This record gives sequence, structure tokens and C-alpha cells, in this order.
Amino acid sequence: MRVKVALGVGAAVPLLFLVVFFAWPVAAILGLGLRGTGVGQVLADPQTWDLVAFTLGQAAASTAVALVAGLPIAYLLARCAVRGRGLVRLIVTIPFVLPTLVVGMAFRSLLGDGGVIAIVLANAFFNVAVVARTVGGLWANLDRRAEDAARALGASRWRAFTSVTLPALAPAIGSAAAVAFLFCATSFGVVLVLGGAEHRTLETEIYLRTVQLLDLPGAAALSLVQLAAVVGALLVGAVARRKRETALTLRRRTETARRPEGGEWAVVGVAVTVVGLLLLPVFSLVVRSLSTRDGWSLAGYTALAGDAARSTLGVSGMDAATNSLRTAFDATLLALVLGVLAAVVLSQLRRRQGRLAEAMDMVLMLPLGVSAVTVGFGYLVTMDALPGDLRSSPVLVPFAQALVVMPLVVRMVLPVLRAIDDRLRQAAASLGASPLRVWREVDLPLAGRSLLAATGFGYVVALGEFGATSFLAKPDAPTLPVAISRLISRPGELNVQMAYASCVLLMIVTVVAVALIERVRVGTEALGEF
Amino acid sequence: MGLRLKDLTVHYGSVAAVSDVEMSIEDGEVVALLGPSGCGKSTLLRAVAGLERASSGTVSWDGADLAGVPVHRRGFGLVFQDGQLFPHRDVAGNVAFGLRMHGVDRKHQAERVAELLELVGLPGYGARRTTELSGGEQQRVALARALAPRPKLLLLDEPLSALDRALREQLAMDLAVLLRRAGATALVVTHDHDEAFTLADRVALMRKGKLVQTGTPAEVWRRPADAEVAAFLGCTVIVDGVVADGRATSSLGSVPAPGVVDGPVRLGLRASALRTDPAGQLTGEVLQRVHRSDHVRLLVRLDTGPEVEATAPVTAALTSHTRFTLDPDGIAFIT
Amino acid sequence: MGLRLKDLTVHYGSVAAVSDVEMSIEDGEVVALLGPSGCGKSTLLRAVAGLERASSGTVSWDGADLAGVPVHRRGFGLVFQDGQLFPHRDVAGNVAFGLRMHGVDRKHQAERVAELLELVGLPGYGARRTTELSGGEQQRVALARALAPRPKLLLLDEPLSALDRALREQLAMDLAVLLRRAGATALVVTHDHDEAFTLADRVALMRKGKLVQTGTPAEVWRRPADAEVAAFLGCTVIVDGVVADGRATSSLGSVPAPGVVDGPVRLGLRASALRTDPAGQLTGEVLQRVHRSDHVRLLVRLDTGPEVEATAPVTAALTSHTRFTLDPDGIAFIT
Amino acid sequence: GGSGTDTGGNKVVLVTHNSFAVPQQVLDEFAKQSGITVEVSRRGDAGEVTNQLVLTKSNPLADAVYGIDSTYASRALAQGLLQPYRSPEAAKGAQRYALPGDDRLSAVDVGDVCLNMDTGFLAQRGIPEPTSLADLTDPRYKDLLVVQNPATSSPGLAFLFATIATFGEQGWADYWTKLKANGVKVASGWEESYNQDFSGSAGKGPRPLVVSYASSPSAEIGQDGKPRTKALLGGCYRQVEYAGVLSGAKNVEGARKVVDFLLSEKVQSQLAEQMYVYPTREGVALPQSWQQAAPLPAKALELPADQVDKDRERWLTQWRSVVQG
Ligand SMILES: Nc1ncnc2c1ncn2[C@@H]1O[C@H](COP(=O)(O)OP(=O)(O)OP(=O)(O)O)[C@@H](O)[C@H]1O
Ligand SMILES: Nc1ncnc2c1ncn2[C@@H]1O[C@H](COP(=O)(O)OP(=O)(O)OP(=O)(O)O)[C@@H](O)[C@H]1O
Ligand SMILES: Cc1ncc(C[n+]2csc(CCO)c2C)c(N)n1
Ligand SMILES: [Mg+2]
Ligand SMILES: [Mg+2]
Repeated sequence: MRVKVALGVGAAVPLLFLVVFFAWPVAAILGLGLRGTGVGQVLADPQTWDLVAFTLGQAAASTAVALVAGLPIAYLLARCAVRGRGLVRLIVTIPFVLPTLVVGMAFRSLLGDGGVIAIVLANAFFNVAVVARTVGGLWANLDRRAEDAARALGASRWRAFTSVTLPALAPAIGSAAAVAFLFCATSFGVVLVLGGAEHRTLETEIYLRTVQLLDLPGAAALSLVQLAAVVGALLVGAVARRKRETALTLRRRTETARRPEGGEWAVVGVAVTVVGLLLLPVFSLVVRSLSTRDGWSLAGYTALAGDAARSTLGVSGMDAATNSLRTAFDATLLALVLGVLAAVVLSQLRRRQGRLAEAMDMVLMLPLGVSAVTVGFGYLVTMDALPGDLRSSPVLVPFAQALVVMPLVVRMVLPVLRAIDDRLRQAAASLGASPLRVWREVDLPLAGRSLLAATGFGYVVALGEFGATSFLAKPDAPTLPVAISRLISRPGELNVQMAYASCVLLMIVTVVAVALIERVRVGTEALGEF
Repeated sequence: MGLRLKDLTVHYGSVAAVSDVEMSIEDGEVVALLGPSGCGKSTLLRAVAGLERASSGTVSWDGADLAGVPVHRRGFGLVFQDGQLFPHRDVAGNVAFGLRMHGVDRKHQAERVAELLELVGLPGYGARRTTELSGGEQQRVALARALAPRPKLLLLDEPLSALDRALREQLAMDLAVLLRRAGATALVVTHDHDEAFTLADRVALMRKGKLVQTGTPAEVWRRPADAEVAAFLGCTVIVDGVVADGRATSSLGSVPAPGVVDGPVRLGLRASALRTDPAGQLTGEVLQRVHRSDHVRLLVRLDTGPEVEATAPVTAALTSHTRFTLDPDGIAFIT
Repeated sequence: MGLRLKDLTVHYGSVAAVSDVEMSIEDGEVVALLGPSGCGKSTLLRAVAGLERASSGTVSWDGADLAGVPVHRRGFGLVFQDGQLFPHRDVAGNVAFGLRMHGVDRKHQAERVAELLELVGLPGYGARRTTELSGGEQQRVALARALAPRPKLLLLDEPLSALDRALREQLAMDLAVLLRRAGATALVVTHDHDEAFTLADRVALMRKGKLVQTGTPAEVWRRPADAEVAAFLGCTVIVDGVVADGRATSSLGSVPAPGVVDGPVRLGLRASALRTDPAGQLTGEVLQRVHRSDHVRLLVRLDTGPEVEATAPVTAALTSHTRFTLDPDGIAFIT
Repeated sequence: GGSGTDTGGNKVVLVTHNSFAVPQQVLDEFAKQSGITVEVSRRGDAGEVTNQLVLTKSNPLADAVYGIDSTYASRALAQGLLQPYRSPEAAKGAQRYALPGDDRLSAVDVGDVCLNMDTGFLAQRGIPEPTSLADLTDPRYKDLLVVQNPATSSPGLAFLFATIATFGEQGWADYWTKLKANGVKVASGWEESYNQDFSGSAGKGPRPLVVSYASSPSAEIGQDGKPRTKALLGGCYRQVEYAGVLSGAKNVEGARKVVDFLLSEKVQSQLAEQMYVYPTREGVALPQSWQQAAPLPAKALELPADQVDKDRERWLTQWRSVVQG
């Protein structure tokens, strides 16, 4: 009984958070739109469906590219005992933190003028990490012997991979694909920069209609279409996941990772190539930050550290970095608390009410699939009803960031919690541990590793968050992404140098933060996704 | 007083995994719960531990109903087939776990841990990581962990079945001694009759959720309640017979049947009931032979008709037609 | 011709898991690889399968070195302890897997699948999901899957050890018959000597990466290569003796020792070497008794000094001081 | 709490756009002298600011607004976002830019959107500098111009208005058809067109002609002290940014003081340096570099605010079909 009450309370907190800071604002803004005329008109317009087709098409293509590029890296991370694996893990995380505007510009200069291919590649660039970490997490824990059995039955390495390993990985691949698809389907900056005036997606169109035209009915119609697409993608992911989380047995990584041999080196080669390609835009940013019209220069960096930045931004680059670190910390902490609560509830619910758990799981993911603009404008028409009129309050920044981070935390922690043998908890209970104590003594330490991974990854996402932050951050305390956007929107060489230097600073901060977080070792191996 | 189950029934959905079980375990007694896979042994154990809710009936300890008492307040120790040691704690940390939960101070924790590691034959193993232990060692640590807080009742769910054959036999003996020495009251689930007999004072036989027989190992072995129990306990062939004057007579001959009431009886024959013997009364054709470690097991068609199993020494030279004698130790009586 | 291992060594890092193994398996022969946990049995098997690279030495089949032949071209079937069935395929899909890989057409696939399911006693199970099978059924499907492409050699890594005692015994017998019927050449890894003896024509004993003895079950059982092998095969006590005129004499008395050369010998005593016998020559004090299913096992201090194990019938009435006789079937000779 | 010290709750919340940049020191001085703490709330570009104010009309986000520009002024006024206030400071020049017949919005700054050109690039190739928007359809300027998508960029929108103002309702679409034939490149935002495509900026892109601001050349002064770029002063579209007191402001008095403050010498003299726009106040000295490289065009194009509000969507749709169709 008391367990049920505790579960109820545990579920209520994250759900209440979602309702207040997500569902309510979104519903309010959609409600405003749906009250107007023009919804039907937008839905009847064939252009709308072209838009839908392009949005889904580019997202599907991007997801496919991310999968193809991410799987070799997942293999490298999960199965190959080679030096530098940790470094690869770090490198694939870097893209996640880069502002989409800057990445868009980097791809624009690398690939000529953008276009569909550039959009797809840039979207994929962001999401290789999602695939590599999600799939790698499961792969590292798959029993090698199923493959061995297939090999002995006459399957070549490749055939064994496609006929045995790939199906076994399907849940993780489905899960990664769903998340990546969400990111790509709601991709904004990339499509804007690389799409020029030609390519538009639901997201850019919703932005345009909401922000420029104040066409709320049109925006609401498109948002509903987007929501439907997102729910569809989530359903696919959920179905794919359903099989897995039971089948998991924790295996030690030493049993599964080995030195590659023969054809396996080719895959390692592909993985290294992909990592190299991921680094290309990164390097181009570094180079850009160091070059001026008149040759190499550290001017951007020195200006960022000094008064030049202060006069444009009100703060120095270091202050902006500090602001970033601090807000991201708050957001990550909040997201961890909420996400872990949700994950615990979900892991417990599943034994009893599978459907309910799946529904809740899906609801938790929705924030990834709804426009930041929709949420932001929703805040405007709702948050004044809360005590203290939160509409202009900087506390909304970590709240909004947490909205994006929380689903990721759930995705990473949940599989591990589900993989913990329930009998371990029962043993603890029989030794006198109350349910709460069981959680502290068993679940927490065992999920610790993935919790750390979630912390690292969530922190990166919060560091890189721009949409909500630019909307809500206090002007005298810009975060690095906000600072970058301000700097890049001004003429003058020094401003541009400072913008690129800020990007490099952001990458460094990210790498250091993630490396530190992931360095902390807890007894068990990571089984988490991402 | 100890444990008493009254009319205990546990449902999974609409299926009754345990139905109407009546049973009691006295203080200091070790009872083995024996039965085929899926018959509800674990469920019964879990219901006693408080991990499964009874649909009806009661579990009581020393007369007090345990219905409202949660797992962690029952004070029953639990050991699983595969130990389920906490992987993030070392051996001492595992053994001390229950003591910590009960607020025992560090000094006494350390003493008790040392005492228990001694008891299970792993002195000085405290600082080892559990992943570095062999399966048998892990099981012994699990046992020490369960014993540490001096549980009123120890619940063991196939404590040995994950182990190697040799180790399992060894550990069964050790465990039997250890339970006696610790004066533990225990309920042991197993599907290995040798293990049940080694460990327990009393054996309870389960089938399809119901208790079909309880008794001492010898009673159960010699006098199974019905043909199915007999088959479960290794009787491969059942023949009809009649008891008179303390002897049972059947088509295979006559054997002493002490304590069996006069009248019709069914005889359950184990492989050891028929042994090769040059002076034997029975003859038969050897259809098949497989080596066991210390004997050869034969499939024989007796000239009188039935196909039965028989044993021969490893050294025996067998002709295709061989003589056999009945060994009363290999025969069970079903009345 | 069959399989031949020459000087086979396999390293993990700097540790040799298998060192300098010489071994051969003739066509149609079943060899059991027996040894304690961690001795390198699985590694040896994996090296034969091509899953592990030999550091030195060769694996050859019918005289042809297999070094350059990848796993899937060797045509060796593989069965693991836990089946490792493909969870995303049904039973038929699992059994047909190897046939598909070899490009067998659908019709012939279906025929062969039906034939094999019949062989392993699971006719009509083709459409079942593997997750719905019991452990024993899963193992049989794994076996059918491995047999389907008619492998030249079947490699079985503890094929039965995940199963229940009763099932394991039953399946060991079935498997023995099945391997003979399929005319399979097989290498079976196990750490259960009963199983090894049941299944194999020849037993190879491994210890710490090395092969210490090979021979028929009876040879290995009766004449272990050294005291450690004897201990592994159940001899709990070893006493010195002397053989003369086909009899071995020790402090415990004299027993026939056919085929053992004259001279000093060590006798390995299993529990069955000493039996209660009112007419026995030996006397001792019973220290401890545990029930086994069809006998009672005793720990006895003989009046002549040593502590040994002994067996008594379940029905035996034991006084604390009892007479025993030596049973030659329970004794191994180490020369 | 807002920025600076808290002075007994006399606080004014000022909603503004992302480009707002008044040095903290200036704000602090204002607080010391007037007792008013200005809490700045940046909410996107001019469009976003306006639309957010529309959505929150019934319970305003702030007391004052700065950043509604001429494109959105009509919507703001029609929606009744603002209350009348004519600042005494407006008389000192700002009045020149006021909307006719309106006493609610005070013009704070002027930012003219003009064609920028890389003079060195053109000279090097022997291409004459264009002198009017009409020149841009000349094959000599084939593939040399980059503009912004008017749907996603405010200078882009201003440039569209400039073409409409120049060529009229009948002629502008035709003009764009010719621009397209002449290889105009359309970027989404100012950032990438100016920083990447334009040859006169740090990015050293391939195109010497870009839509930007009249003030931009002041930021592109080479080591020789000479500007690399220059604005085509004929054909600029004038964007005036306004401030005003919001209807329903909680601190009307304070809000009025803030509008006065924005029009004051102190702030007006910062505008050029900080926000790359021209002050509306007369007699405020422009920085040296501006005097040299970025004079304010004497005359600029404008469209009536209510027409902009009425026709903008139609124009955008039409533009899209011309340029993308
Ligand atoms: N959580 C559950 N939900 C539904 N049915 C269950 C559950 N656990 C067990 N059962 C079913 O209840 C019956 C009894 O299961 P139980 O685990 O008690 O058997 P057991 O005797 O312990 O078997 P084994 O020897 O295989 O461990 C079985 O038919 C089993 O399938
Ligand atoms: N992948 C590996 N990497 C490093 N060491 C290994 C690996 N696999 C096995 N070993 C080590 O090699 C030795 C032999 O292992 P192997 O699995 O062959 O033993 P085994 O005889 O099959 O044991 P068991 O009966 O427990 O299965 C052991 O010490 C083991 O720890
Ligand atoms: C197309 C696409 N764009 C950006 C990201 C990276 N990303 C995902 S969440 C997040 C933080 C806030 O939204 C960031 C930066 C991505 N994965 N896919
Ligand atoms: Mg069970
Ligand atoms: Mg092994």
C-alpha cells in the first residue's frame, strides 16, 4: 500500500512539472489558435502537406545517415578493446553542444551553399552521438555467443551481424532512431541556415507564423500536425523498445570487448573516418576563430577575455561561460531529480501496468518534439497565473532546459533500472531494508554509472540549449550560446572572431565537463543509452 | 511454535500457483520443499517472505498473523539460486548489509561478519570483490549474508542448483551441517531429491500448487503417496503386488516390506532395484547400457515381460542375457 | 581421420588459457572434455570452432590445417550451455538458420527441420516462440539447430548444465542415444563426470589449460592419472598401498586390483568404497550421517586412524561403532 | 530583482529586442539620478517583441517597450498596446521620425537598411559601383548580390519593402524576377549572408553586394583606416525603432521617465556604438568611424505603416512564389 502511495507521489512530481511547464502552456497557445479561423484552411492547403512531407523526409534521411554513421562508432565503443575509446566517446558528444546556427554556417562553408544534402548531413552530425551511445550501450551488453552460434552455423561475419546482432540491437536502434528523428523533425537553426529561402519545415513555418505573422491558427494547425508526427515516431520507438528491456542481462564489458581482427578493422576504420568527419566542422570552427582577414590572430580570444566583449555583451567571455555552467547546473540538477523520479516510477510500474508505463514514457518524451517557440509563447499566456508572474523570471531558464534534459535522463537511466534483477531488491528487503532504503542501497549504486552518463549528457544539452534560454535569460547574464548569437549578429571582424572563439570556449567547457563527469567511477558498467 | 501456513492460496491473475497449502515448521527444523519445475515452490516461499500477497489463507509466526507485516519487518532471511550478491559491495559489505539495516554498530558488525565467514568456510574473504568469487563461494557468502542478522526463519530457493555437480554435492553436505550448527529454522526449495534428503529433517512434496505429501526423507523415499510422487522420486516402473506377513510379492519375486499393511500394494522400481547377480532369480535381455560414474545403468527386457532399468558394477562383464536379483533398497511401496 | 590438435596454445593477453594440448577425435567418436571451472575447456572448444585464435600449434581436420579457415567455413556445429537461441526467430527459424546460411532451398529446409524436431523429441514445435520453451526444450532446439547442417563435428559447451537435475539426467541419456543415432563426431565440455561418462566414448581431463589424461570412462574412473584427478573424480581420501599378484593391499585391507602393475600404488577412496557390513573387517565410529536419496552417507573415523566417507543403506540401523567392508568398485588406483 | 541596486521598489520593466545594449554603467547612473531601476527583458527581434506584447495585452509583461519598429508599429497601435505619452525629450529631434498623428510611440533610433558593397572587390574587377536598386538587374552584377529571406530576416523584409516602395505594387514582382534571373542569392538570415557570403566582411565570401545597414561600413575599417565597404545611400529603407508606455503599465510614471531616458543625450549618444543605429536626437555626435564611413542617408524609402500591416502577408506569399516558384 505504502509503496503504491510512494509511487503515486513519485509519478505526480514529474508529471505535475510537465503539466505546468509544458502541457498547460502548449495547450493554451494551441487553444488560442484553434479558437481562430484558418485552422481548417491551413490543413486543406496542399502546401502544408508538402511541408509535412519535406519535414518528415529530411528527418528520416537525417536519421538514416546518423544511424549509418553512428553504428560503426557504437561498435567501436562497445566491442573493440582499442586505445582511445574514451576519446571517441567524448568527441561524438561535442556536436551536441554547438549552436545550430554556427553549425549551419560551418556546413554552409564546407559544403557550398547548403541545400537538402547539407541539411541532412548537419542534422546527422548532431545525432551521431545519440546513435553511438544508445546502441553502444546495448551492444556492449549483448552476449557475443549468439553471434558465435550463427557463425558456426555457416554465417559469415557480415551475415551473422545482419541476421543475429542487428535484430538484437533493434530495440536500441529503434530508440535512438526515434530520439534522433525527433531532433531532426524539429530542427530549426540548421534548416534555416542551410535551407536558404527554399527549404522550410514545420518547425520553421511554425516559428514564422507565430513570431513574425502572429498567425496563431496557422501555427496551431501546423503544431498539431507536428505533434501527430512526433507521437507516431515515439510509438515506433516504444514498440521497438518493448522487447528489449526484459531480455537484458548485465554482462561485464571485459567479456564482450575484444581486440578487433580481420574484417573488423575495416569497421573500426569506418568509425574512425566518421569521427574524423565529425571533427571537420569542429576544426573549421577552431580555424575560423583564429583567422582574420589579415592572417592568424588570437584577437577573438583576447577580446573575449577583455573589455571588448564586456562592451558588447555586458560581460566577458569567461563570465558568459560561468553563466552557462551555472544555469546548466541548475537545469541538470532539476532534470536529474525529476527524470530519476520518473524513471523509478516507470521501472516499477512496468511490472504491474505495462500500458500505463508506456503512456507515461511517451508523455515524458513529448517536450523533445514540440517547438521551443510554441512552449515559449505558451509561457507568455500562462505563467502570469502562477505566483510571482514567472513570465519574465530567470528561473524559467533552468525549467525550460530541464524540460529538454529530463526525457534524456529517463531514456538513459530507465533501461538500467529495469535490468536490475528484482531479486536483488528482495534480498535487501529480507535483510531489513525498507523500500526507500532498498532504493538507496541497491538501485542508486547500480544505476550510478548510467546516472553519471545521464548527468554528463544532460549537462551538455543544457549547456547548448539556445531557444528557451535566449528567450528567458537575464540580459546581463548571457550564456555562451546566447553570447554567440549576439556576437554573430553584429558586423565587424572582431565580433565574428569573438563569436567563433566563444564556440571554441563552449566546446572546451563541454569536453572538460563531460570528461570530469564521466571520469567518476561507480562499481557497475554503464548500460545506459546515449 | 514457528511458522504455520493455513489454507494458503496465491494467485497470479486467475491461475492459482499455490492452492490451499497447510504446513508448519517447528523452531529449529529444516524442511525441504520438493517438486517439479513450475509446481509453485518459489511462489510459496515468496508468500512466506512477504514478497507475494496471499489470495486467501494465512501465514503466521508463533501464532501471529503476518498479513500486515512488510518484507523487511518479518526478519526472514532469503537466499536465491544465484546468490544475488550486491555487486557494488565487497564480501564483508554484503554480509554486513542486514546488520547495517538493523543499526548494529560497526564493531559488532565486523565481529559478526568474521564469525559468519568463518562459519561458511571463507575466513579472510571480507575484502574480496564478489565478482571474483566462484559460484560456490558466492553461494556461501549469500548464506552468510542471510544468516548474519539471525533470521527467525531462513528461506532458501534452490540455493545450490546453479553450481557444478561436484560442488553441489559438497556444499549440500556443508549446508546441512551448517544449518544444524546455526540452529536455523529453514525452508529449502529444491528439485533435487538427493539435496532435499541431505538437507532436511522433513520433506514436503508439492505438485501443481498443492502439497501432496510430507514426511521424513526415509518415509517419503520408501512410501511415496502415489504413483506420480514415486515417479518423481525415480521409480521408472510400477508393478502390482500383494503384501502379506511383512513381505511384498509381485511378478518379480518377493521382498521384505516392513511396516506395510497387508493387502494389495504397488511397487515402484528404481534403477537400483534390479542388480546383476549371477545367482539372481530373474533373467532378461540387456537392451542398452550407459556408463555412469560408479556403475553402469542398463535397460533390460525381462523374460517375464516388462522393460525395467537395472544397475551393474562398472567391472561387470555382461552377456546379452543376464541374471538379476531384486534389491529391496531400490523399491518404494505405494499403498 | 577427424580432428587433430597439435601443441595447441591459446593466450588471453599474457595468460595461457590453453597450453600445448595434443588431442584427436576420430570420425564418429564422442569425446568429453572434463575439468574444473576455469581450466580452459571453453577456450579449447572455441579455438577448435575458430572463434579464438591459437597463439601456437594447429587445429586440423582430416589432415588439413584450419588456421586460415574462418568459423563459418569450418562446418562445425556449436551448442552453448544456455542455448543462445535467436530470440527473434521461432523454433523452426532457429533450426533452419544453418540451412539458410548454406543456401538450402525452402522445401528441403522444412523437411530437415521437421526431421530434426522429431529427432530431438519436439515434433510440431516449429511455430513456437523460443521464449515460450522450457530450459530443456530450449537445449534440444539448440541441438537440433546445430545438427541441421550436418556438421562434421559437434562442439557442445556444457549443453546440459543449465537444467534441473532430473531433466539433466534424462537428457544426458537422450543425448547419448541421439549422438550415436546421428553418427555425430562430437566434443562435449562438461564438469559433471556422470554426464561425461554417459555421453562419451572417451574422456579427456583438463587442468589449468593442460590435458592431464585421456581414456575411456572406465579407465579414467578406475585409473586416474594422479591424485588431483582422483580427487576431481570423487575420491575423498587417498591411502598408500602395494600391489602384488593382482591384489592391492593397504592399511584398510586387500582388494582385487586387476591390470595394475605390481609395486607401490595409491588408492583413491570414494564414499562407495566403504560399506556397512556386519561381517566387515573394519570398524569405526560414525561422526556424521546425511541422507542421500537411496543411501545414507557417513563420515567415519576408522579405528585404524583415518577419517573416511562411507555409505550405508537407508534401512541400515547404525550403532555409533559400526563394521565396514571395502568395496573394490569404489576404489581408484593411482600408479 | 532587476539589474543594479534595488531602490525601494521603483522599478520599471522594459521589454526590448535582443539587440538592446545600453551599458550597465549608464543604467546605474539613471537609477542613481531618478531612483528608477530598469529591469530589461529581451524578447527576440522586433516582431517577436510586438507579438508577445499582443499576446499579453490583458496582463502586460512590462511597463515600457523599446524596439517596436516601423514594420510592426501599425499592429502595435491597432492592438492598443500603448498609451499616449509625448516625451518632452522628443522635441529635440525625435519628433522628425514620429508616426503621423500618433502620440503613443516615440522614435528612439533609426536604422536604415541599405545595400552594402565591397568597393575593393568591385574596383579590382573593374565593375562600376551600382547607384540604384534598378542597377542590380544589370548582367554586370550577375551572381554578385546576396539578400535575406524577408520571411525570416528583418533586413530582408526591409529590403523587400524598399523594392516595393521603389517599383510600386505593379513593378516589384517583375523586379525580383529579374533579380532572380541575375543570380541573386537568398540567405535565411543576416548572419550568414553578411558573415559568409559577403566579400567585404571577415568571412571574405564570394559576393560583393549584400543587404545590410547603413551603419555597417563603420565596422569594416581596414588597418589602413579606410572603410572596405560602403552603403548605397539611394534606395535605403528606413526602419525607425520606437519606445512607448504600455497600456496597463503598473508604473506609468516610471515608464514615462524611462522613455525620456531613452531619448536623452546619455542613451542617444550610445546608440551608434552599442546598437549600430542612428540616434533620432539632433546634435548627438556620431563616432569618428561613422562620420567617415556611415553617414545617415539624407532621404530614405518608407511605406505607410498601415499598408505594411495590411499587405505584408500577401507580399511575402507573392515574393515566395516569384523567388522560389
Ligand atoms: N510473476 C508471475 N506471473 C504469473 N505467473 C507466474 C509468475 N511467477 C510464476 N508464475 C507461474 O506460477 C507457477 C509457479 O511458479 P513458481 O516459480 O512458484 O514455480 P517453482 O516451483 O518455483 O518452479 P521452478 O522449479 O522452475 O523454480 C508457474 O506456472 C509459473 O509459470
Ligand atoms: N575473453 C577472455 N579474456 C580474458 N580471459 C579469459 C577470457 N575468457 C576466459 N578467460 C580466462 O581463461 C581461463 C579459461 O577460461 P574458460 O572459459 O576456457 O574456462 P572453462 O574451463 O570453460 O570454465 P567454466 O567451466 O567455468 O566454463 C579462465 O581463467 C578465464 O578467466
Ligand atoms: C537537428 C538537431 N539539432 C540540434 C541537436 C542538438 N540538440 C539536441 S537537444 C539540444 C539542446 C536543446 O534543444 C541540442 C543542442 C540535435 N540533436 N539535432
Ligand atoms: Mg522456483
Ligand atoms: Mg566454460
